Amino acid sequence: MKIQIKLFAAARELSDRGEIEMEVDDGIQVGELKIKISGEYPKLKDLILRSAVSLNREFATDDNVICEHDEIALIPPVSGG
Amino acid sequence: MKIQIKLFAAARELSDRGEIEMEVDDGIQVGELKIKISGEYPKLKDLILRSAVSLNREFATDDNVICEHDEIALIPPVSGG
Amino acid sequence: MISITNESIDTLKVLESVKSDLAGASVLFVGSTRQFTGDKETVRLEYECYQTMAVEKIQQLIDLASTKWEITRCSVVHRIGIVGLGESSIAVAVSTAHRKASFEAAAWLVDELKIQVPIWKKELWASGETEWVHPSGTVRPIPINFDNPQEGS
Amino acid sequence: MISITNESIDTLKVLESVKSDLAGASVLFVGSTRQFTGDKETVRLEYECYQTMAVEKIQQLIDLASTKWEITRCSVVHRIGIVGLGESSIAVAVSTAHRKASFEAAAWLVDELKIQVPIWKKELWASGETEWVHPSGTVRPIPINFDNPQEGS
Repeated sequence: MKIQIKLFAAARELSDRGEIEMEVDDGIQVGELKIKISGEYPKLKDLILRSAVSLNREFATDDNVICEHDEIALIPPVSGG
Repeated sequence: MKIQIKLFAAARELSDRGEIEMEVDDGIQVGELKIKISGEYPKLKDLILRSAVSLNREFATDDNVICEHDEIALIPPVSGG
Repeated sequence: MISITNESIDTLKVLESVKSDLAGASVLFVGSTRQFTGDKETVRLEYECYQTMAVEKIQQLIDLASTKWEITRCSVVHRIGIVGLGESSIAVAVSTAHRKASFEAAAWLVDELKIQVPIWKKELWASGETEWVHPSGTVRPIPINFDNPQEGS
Repeated sequence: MISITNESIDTLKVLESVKSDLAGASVLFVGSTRQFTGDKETVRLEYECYQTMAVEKIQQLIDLASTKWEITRCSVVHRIGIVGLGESSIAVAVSTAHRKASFEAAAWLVDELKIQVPIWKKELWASGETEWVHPSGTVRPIPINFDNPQEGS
């Protein structure tokens, strides 16, 4: 299936884009996705190690399974306030 | 010596005046003054038991000696804020 | 800024009085007349103060707070006279480099002000009764031996 | 009121949004751009956010705070885009019946917001360098098992 992953802040700047698209296997888990992004976008690797992933605007754990129309984002450590 | 004592809040209302004047012995201490006021103004007695006295805008203890031109006030428990 | 005033409190002005490029955090506390205390209803409050002593005591509290926290700026304004429902009786603003200190210092100042500063509140209840609020216990003089200063953080 | 805005924050409006006759205490926290961090000088900040998730997360935090304290009203406003020196990036206001709860809830909301809400800050240093601020540690998801509610007081 084809998925889009939103990128913000340092992730957006390092990859020079606000969203990336990827072809992944059905049933892929969040942890596997992180590894896959790191492989295809080596510049993001260090940051991904410290980042969370959100599914449908809720923080996900590495064993959460991604579904086709999930809204997916990479969430670097936040620094609001 | 003759001294004036400022009264506030409930003390002012109970005695119906903002200041009282008293003739006291030289060297009178704060604790002695409280007893003397209670004697002359019985309506203030209960409140005086729970009140402080200030000398020159600073809280005094019962053994502080009152001097002739001290600014004296009876300070009921405060409730600002 | 320290002020005791008969006028309604301009809370924005109090907040802006502590602004500084050196401060990353400002906390403004506003106390206002609450309608209900348990099942008793308040119509309005009336405050009275011993003005000169109150101003000196507030300054002492700010000085003492400044030994406990690294305060950039600090303002205390207390209204006296009649204060209607929802109106503000007190505003305390503190700015500091980091937020923890501004929360702690503002809360401490309000707590101490309610113990140390000669200002008195009279309730007018909906029943028509009036009551000078005299919390239990006696007035506690300001401690002369300062606590060990805490680090502002 | 929850708002994420490109405009400068109207702090008075945030404070007034929590006014209520049921509240005796309001605490307003304002975070603003500080000039110095140690000996490093900031020229300006720039904030970016994941808008829809940020609003949902702030609402969750307010809901959670409302289980811990008896909150009368609560507002959170965060500015995004460029925020110059001394300008406000965040305003959090909480009103409660009694003051302790308003201080605690406001401090807790700011603490948690800085951990849970997808907003990011980029420093422009006087040296000309820019830096996305990524505090050590990873993003911590919001706890699903609520703590034992504390009494608002």
